[in-house]
Amino acid sequence: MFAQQLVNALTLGSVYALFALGFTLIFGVLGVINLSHGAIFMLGSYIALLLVNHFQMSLWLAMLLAMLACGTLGVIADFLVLRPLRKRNAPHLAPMIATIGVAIMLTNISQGIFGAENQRFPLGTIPEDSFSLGNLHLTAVQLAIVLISFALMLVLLTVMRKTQLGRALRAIAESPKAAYLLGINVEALFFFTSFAAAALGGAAGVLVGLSFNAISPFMGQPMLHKGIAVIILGGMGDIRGAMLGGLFLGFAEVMSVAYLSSDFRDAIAFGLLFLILLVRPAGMFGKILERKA
Amino acid sequence: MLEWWNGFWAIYSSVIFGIGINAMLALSIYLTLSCGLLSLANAAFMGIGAYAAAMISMQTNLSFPIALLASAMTPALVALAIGMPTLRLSGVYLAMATLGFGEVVRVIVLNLDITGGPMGLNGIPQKTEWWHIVLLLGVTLFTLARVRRSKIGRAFEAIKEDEIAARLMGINVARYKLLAFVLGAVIAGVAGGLNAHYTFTIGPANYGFESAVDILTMAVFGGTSNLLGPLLGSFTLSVLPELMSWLKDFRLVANGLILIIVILYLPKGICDTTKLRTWRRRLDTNSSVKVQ
Amino acid sequence: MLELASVSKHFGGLQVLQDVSFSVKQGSIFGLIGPNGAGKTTIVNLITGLINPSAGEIRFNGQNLHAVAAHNITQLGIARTFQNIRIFKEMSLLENVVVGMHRHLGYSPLSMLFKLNSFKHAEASAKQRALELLSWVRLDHKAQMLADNLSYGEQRKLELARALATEPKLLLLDEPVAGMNPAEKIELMEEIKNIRDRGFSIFMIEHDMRFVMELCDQIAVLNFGKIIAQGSPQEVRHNPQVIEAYLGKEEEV
Amino acid sequence: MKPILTIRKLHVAYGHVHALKGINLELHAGQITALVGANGAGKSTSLLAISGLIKAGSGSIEFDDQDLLTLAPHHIVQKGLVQVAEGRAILGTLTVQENLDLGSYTRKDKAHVAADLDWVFSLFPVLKNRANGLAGNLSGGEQQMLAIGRALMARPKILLLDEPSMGLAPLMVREIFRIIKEINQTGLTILLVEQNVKQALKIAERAYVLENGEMVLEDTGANLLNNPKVIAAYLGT
Amino acid sequence: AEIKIGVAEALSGPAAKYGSAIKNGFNLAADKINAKGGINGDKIALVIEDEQGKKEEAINAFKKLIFQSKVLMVFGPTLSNSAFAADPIANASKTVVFGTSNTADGITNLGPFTFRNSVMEADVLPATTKAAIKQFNIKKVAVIYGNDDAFTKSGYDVFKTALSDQKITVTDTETYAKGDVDFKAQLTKIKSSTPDAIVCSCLAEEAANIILQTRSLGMRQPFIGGNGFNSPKLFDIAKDAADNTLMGSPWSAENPSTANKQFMADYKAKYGTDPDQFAAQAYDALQIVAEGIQKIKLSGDLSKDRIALRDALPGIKFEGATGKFSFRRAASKDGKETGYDAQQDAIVNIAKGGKFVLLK
Ligand SMILES: Nc1ncnc2c1ncn2[C@@H]1O[C@H](COP(=O)(O)OP(=O)(O)OP(=O)(O)O)[C@@H](O)[C@H]1O
Ligand SMILES: Nc1ncnc2c1ncn2[C@@H]1O[C@H](COP(=O)(O)OP(=O)(O)OP(=O)(O)O)[C@@H](O)[C@H]1O
Ligand SMILES: [Mg+2]
Ligand SMILES: [Mg+2]
Repeated sequence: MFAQQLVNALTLGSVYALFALGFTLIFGVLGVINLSHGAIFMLGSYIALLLVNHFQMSLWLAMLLAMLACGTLGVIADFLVLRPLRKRNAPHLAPMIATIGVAIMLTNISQGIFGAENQRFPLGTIPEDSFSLGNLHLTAVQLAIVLISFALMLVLLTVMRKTQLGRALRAIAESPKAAYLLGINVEALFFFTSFAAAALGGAAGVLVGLSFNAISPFMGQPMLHKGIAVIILGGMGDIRGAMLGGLFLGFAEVMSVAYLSSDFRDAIAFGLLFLILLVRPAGMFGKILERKA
Repeated sequence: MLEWWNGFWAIYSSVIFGIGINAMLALSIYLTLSCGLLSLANAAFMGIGAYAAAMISMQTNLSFPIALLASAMTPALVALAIGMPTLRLSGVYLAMATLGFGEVVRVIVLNLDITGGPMGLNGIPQKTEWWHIVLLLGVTLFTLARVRRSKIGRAFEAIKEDEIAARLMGINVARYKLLAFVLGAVIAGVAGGLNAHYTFTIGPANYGFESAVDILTMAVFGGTSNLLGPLLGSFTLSVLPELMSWLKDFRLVANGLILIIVILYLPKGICDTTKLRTWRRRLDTNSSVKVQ
Repeated sequence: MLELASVSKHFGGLQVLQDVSFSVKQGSIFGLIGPNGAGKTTIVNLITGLINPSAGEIRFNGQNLHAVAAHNITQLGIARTFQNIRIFKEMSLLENVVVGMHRHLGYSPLSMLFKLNSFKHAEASAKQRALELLSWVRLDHKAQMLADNLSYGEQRKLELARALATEPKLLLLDEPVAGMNPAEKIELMEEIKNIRDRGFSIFMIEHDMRFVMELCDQIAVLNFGKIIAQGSPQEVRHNPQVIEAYLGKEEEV
Repeated sequence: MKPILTIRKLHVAYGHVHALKGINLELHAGQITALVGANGAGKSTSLLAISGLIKAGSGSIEFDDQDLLTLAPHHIVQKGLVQVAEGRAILGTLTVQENLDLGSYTRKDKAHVAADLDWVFSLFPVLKNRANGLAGNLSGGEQQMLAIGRALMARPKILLLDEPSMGLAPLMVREIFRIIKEINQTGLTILLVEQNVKQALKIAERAYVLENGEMVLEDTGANLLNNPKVIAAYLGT
Repeated sequence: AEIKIGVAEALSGPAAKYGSAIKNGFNLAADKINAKGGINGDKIALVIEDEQGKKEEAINAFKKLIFQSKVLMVFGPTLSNSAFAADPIANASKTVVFGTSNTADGITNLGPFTFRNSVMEADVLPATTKAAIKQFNIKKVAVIYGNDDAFTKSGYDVFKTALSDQKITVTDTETYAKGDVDFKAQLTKIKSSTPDAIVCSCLAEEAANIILQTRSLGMRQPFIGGNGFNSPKLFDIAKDAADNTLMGSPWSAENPSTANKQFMADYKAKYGTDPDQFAAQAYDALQIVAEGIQKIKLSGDLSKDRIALRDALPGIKFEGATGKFSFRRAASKDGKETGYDAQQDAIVNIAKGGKFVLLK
C-alpha cells in the first residue's frame, strides 16, 4: 500500500504543482496573487472539451488551442485590468481584488454557457486503462501530468535562471523602475508573463479535466485555494518552490489520509504549511535579504 | 408611512443586519491592515466567536450580553496564542499562515460533535436586535477613530510603512502587531456572535477561505485609508446583489464587472479622499466657468 | 558613554568585523571613516540592535546591549539615521517626526479614548516640538506635505529631525550629508554643531573629509573590518596607513 | 557644431509641484556636461525626464533627430541613453553578476560583452569578488560601484550620471572621477549631476546651474568654477 | 386570479446544479397544471428567487417572497443548511415552506409549517443495504463519504446504523471534502482493507469519480449508494464502470408507472436532457401542493389562506413520478409542534450497462 500511496502522492502533488507553475509566474513577476487563475484553469478545460466534442479535434491540438486561447485571455485581462492599475500606482491589494472580479465574471459566464453540471471528455479521448506494475496502478494521464509538470518546471527554471529573459523577468519583479533604466520593455514582458501564465493554467485545466472527469465552472475554486498555499509555501514566485510546494502538499494530504485520518486531512496539511512558514518565514525558497540598513 | 416602513423592515431587516455585521467585519480587517498585517484569519475568528456565543445561548441560561462577551473573548485568546509566533511573518506569508490557521479551525469544528459537525448548530435563539448592531458598530467605530488619531494609530502606520524604522523609533513592533491582531479578532468575533443570533444556524462552511476573501474585498473595495472606507465598502457590496437582482442570471457577472470598474477608477477604494477632493475641485472650477 | 569591546561579526563565511574596539565620550562627536565595504554601517546596525555581534560586547552607559531589542535600545537613548533613507513616505513630515516621539507620549488608553486633557495636552505639545525640530533642519514650511514628495537631500534632513525626536543621548548618523552640495553641507554642519551643543553625543559615519575633520573630536578608521587608526583628526589625517587605504596620496580633498 | 542632445523648454510637474519650469540644455558629442544645483532644484527630475521615466508636461528633448518625449523608456535606452539613477536602482534579489549581465540587455554586439565585463571588473575589483553574492547585501558604496558598472555594460552613447560619487570613500571618489574622465576620453558623452560641484566642474567642458526648476547659469566648467555666485552658493568657501 | 407560489432555490454558485434541476421540475409541473386550466380556474404563477446556496441569501429570499411578493407558500431552499436558516422565517409568518431537496435530520422539527417530500435517507438506505447484502453476499464493507456536507454526512450516519443493525463489519471509513477530485489516497487505503463492497454517501459527480478511480486502482467491488447516486450524471461520467452499483430511491427512471413515463417524456421534450431525482421531487411537490389548494377555497385573505393550506396539506395522498406519496408527521424532540416528512417506499435499482434498472 505504501508504494501505491507514494504514487498517489506524486500524482496529486504534480497536479498541484502544474496548477501552481503559471500561478507562481504571475505572482513572481507581477507581484499579484491572480485570483482569476482558477477561472482560467477552468476555461482551459472547457475550451478543450468544446473543441474535442464539437470539432472532433485531436486532444493534443485541442490542448494547444486551449492554451493559446487562455493565454490570449490572460493578456486581455492584463491589458484591461492589471495594466491600468500598474499605471495608477495602485496599492498592492487592489489588483488582487480586481482579479476576484475577473474570476466572478468568467465563472458565471461559463455557468451561463456550459451549465452548472460536471462534464467530462468523451470516452476514449485518451487511453483509459491504467498501467499496472504488480499492485501499483497508474493511468496514462496521471503519468502525463507527472512528466509534464516536471518538464515544465525544468523549462521554466532554465529560462528564469539561465537566460537574459529570465533575468529581465526577475528584474521587473523586483523593481520596474530599475528595469526601465536597463532598457527592458517592461510592459511587453508583463504581457508575455500574463500570456505564459494563463497558457500554463489552461494546460493544467485540460490535464486535470482529463484526469478527473469533473469539469465544472467551479472546478477552479478548490484548486485556487490549494494553489495559493503552494505558491506562498514555495516562496515568492519561485519555480522550484511551486513544484516542491505542490509535491509537499500532495504528500502531506495523501500521507495524512494513509496513516492518520482522512477526517483531518486538510487540517494536517494546512497545519504543516503553517509550521513550515514559522521556520521559513519566506517560504521554502524565498530569500530574505539579511541586510537591514 | 408607518405601514410602509413595517413592510420594508419585514423584508429588508436581515439585509440591514447583514450590512451592519459586514461593516464590523470589514473594520476588523481594516484594523489589521492599518498595521500592515494581511491577515486572513478574521473569518475564522468570526466563526470562533459565533460558535462560542451560540453554544452559550443554546446550552446555558446565560444572558445575551454574556454570550456576546464570550464571542469577543474567545477569539481574542486564540488570537493571542497564535499571534505570538505568526506575526513575525510579513505580507502574503502571513496571509498564508492565517489561512492555514483558518483551515485548521474549520476542520476541527467540522469534526467535533459539540459543534454539530457539517450540520453546524441549528435553532439558535434569535436575540440580535437592530440596536445591538448599531450600538456595537458605533462603539467599534468610535474606538477605531480614537485609536487612529493617537500614538497607537501612528505606531500602526509606521509599522505598516517600514518595520525597521518603526522599531528604531522605539516602537515595540511585536506588541503593537499583536494588539492590532487581537483587536481585529475581537471585532470579528462579536460580529460572528451577532450574526449567529439572527440567522438561527451556523455551520463550518460559513467561515472558510471564501468568507475570508469576501471580508478582505469589502475593506479594500471601500478603501483602507480611513474608517469610512470599510463602511462604504461593506454597504455597497451588501446591497449590490439586491440592486442587481433585475439582471437575473447576469447578476453575478455585473457584480464582477462593477468590482473591476470601481477598483480601476478608484484603486484606493471608493472612499479615496484625495481623489474625491480633486474631483470636487474640478467640479467647482467647471461650475465657476459656467457662471462667467 | 558607548563602548565597543572586541566586537566581531561575520555573515556566513564573510568576516566583516574583527575585534573592533572603541569608545565614544559623552558630549563629543565621534567619527568613523573607512573605505566602502569596511563594515561601518554594520557597526551601526550592531549598536542599534538590528543584528547581533558574533563575538564581543557593546555597552551603553555601562549597560550591555547584548540581546536588547531594537526598540528598547532606542528607549535607552540611541537614535540613528539610515544610509539608504527610510522615512515613512505615506505620512506627512509632521507625522514622521511625531512618530519619533512615540515613547514620550505617555497618555493612557482611557485618556486617548475620551480625549482627556492629558491626551490633548501631550498631542499638542508633541506637534509643537515636532515643528520645532523641523525648523532646526529648515523643513517646517513643508510640515504638512507627504514625505514622499521631498527631494533626496530633504529626506535626509527629515530623517535627522525624526531621529532627534526620540530624544536620544547618542545620535548615530550614517552618511548624513551624502547627496548634499557643499553649501548645504556647511549649513548642516552648523546644525550638527548646534545639536552637539544642545547636549547630544554624536557618532558619525561620513566620507566627506572636510566635514569629518572639522566636526569630529575623535576619529576611528576602519579597514576590512579592523580598526587601523584612532585619534584626533590631525593624527588620523597624517597616518600613512589611513592615507594608503582611504584618503589617497594627494592631500587635496 | 550641432549638439547631440537638445532639451528645449522642458516643463515637468508632480501634481501641483512645478519641478521644471521650461529648461533648456544641450549636450555635445564627446563632452562631459555637468548639471549642478541645490537639493530639490530638479536635477534628478531632468535626468528622469530624459530617460522617459517621468512624463514631461511640454517641451522637447531632441536626440538623433527624434523627440525622446514620444519614446518609451526602453526605446530610449536602446538608442544609447543610459542612466545611473539616484538611489542606485540595483536589483537586490539578483546576484552582482546578474545585475551586470542585465546591463547589456539592449546590446546587439554580444561578442564584446565578455571583454567589457572584464573591464568593469578591473575598474571595480570588489564586484568581481562578490560576483555571485546578492547585490542587496553589498555596502552602500559597493552598490554605487555596481550601478555605474552596470551602466557601462550597456556601452551607452550618452551616459547620465546622477550623483555617482555619493556614498563613496575619498579614494574612490577620486577614482570615480578619474574613471568618468577616462570613459569620456573613449568618446562617450556624459551628463553629470553632482553635489561634488568642484570636482564636477573641473572635469566638465560645459556646466549648467539649476535653481528651483530654472536654468540660471550656463558656461564652461572652468568659468563657473571661478564664478563668484557659484562659489558662494555651491562651493561654500 | 393568479395563485402566487414562491420558489427560492440556489441558481448560482456550486449548488446551482441541483437548484436548476429543481427549478425545471417546478416549471414543468406549473405548465402541466396551467395547461389543464389551473386550480379551480386560477393559474399558478411561480415567483422565483435565487438564494445562491447561502444561508443569509436564503433568509432574504424567503422574506422577499413572503412579505413583498406575498406568495401563498414557499418551496425551497436547495440545501439543508440554508433550510435551517430560512424555514424559521416561514414558520414565524405562518406560511407553508415545502422542501424538495432537504434531507437533513431535524428540518421538519423547525415548526408546523414545514413540509418536505424529499425522502429521508433513513427510509431508503436500510432497504438498499439489505438488498445489496443479499445480492452480493456481503460480509464486510468499507465506507467513504463527504464529511463537510450535511447531506452526505447524514447519509453516512444512516448507513452506519443500518450496517451495524445488519451485523456487517466495516473495514475502513474514509472521508473527503467538497471540491476534491482525487480520491486515490482514500481508495488505496480502502483497497488494502479488502472489503466485499464499498458503501458511498456521496453526490453523483463525486460518486462517479470515486467509482472510476476505484476501477483504475484495480478494484472490482460493487458500490452501495444513497440518493445522491440517483442521477443520469453518474453514468454520463462513470459509464459502465458503475455497473453493479446498488441504489435505492422512491424515484427511478425505470419506474414503469404512467405518471413517471409521462414526466420523463415531458421533461426530455422541454429541456432536452433526462431528469434526475431533484427534478422529479420538485415536479411532484408542486402537484401535491396543487391538490392541497384545490381542497381549500381561496378566500383572498392571505394569512387565512396560508393557514388553510397548512391544514389541508397533511391529508393529501398523491401518486406521481416518485410513486405513492403521503405525509407523515415528524416525531417531536422537545415537545414543540413539528412539520411533515414524506412517507414513500424505496425502489432498489442496480446499475447495468450504464443505467439503473430495477433490481429483481
Ligand atoms: N547581510 C549581509 N550579508 C552579507 N554580506 C553583508 C551583509 N551586510 C553587510 N555585508 C557586507 O559586509 C561588508 C561591510 O558592509 P557595510 O555596509 O558595513 O560597509 P560600509 O563600511 O558601511 O560601506 P559603505 O561606506 O560603502 O557604506 C560589505 O562588504 C557588505 O557587502
Ligand atoms: N515623486 C515626487 N512627487 C512630488 N514632488 C516631487 C517628487 N519627486 C521630486 N519632487 C519635487 O520636485 C522637486 C525637484 O526634485 P529633484 O529630485 O529633481 O531634485 P534634485 O535636484 O535631484 O535634488 P537632490 O539633490 O536632493 O537629489 C523637489 O522640490 C521635490 O520636492
Ligand atoms: Mg555604509
Ligand atoms: Mg536628485
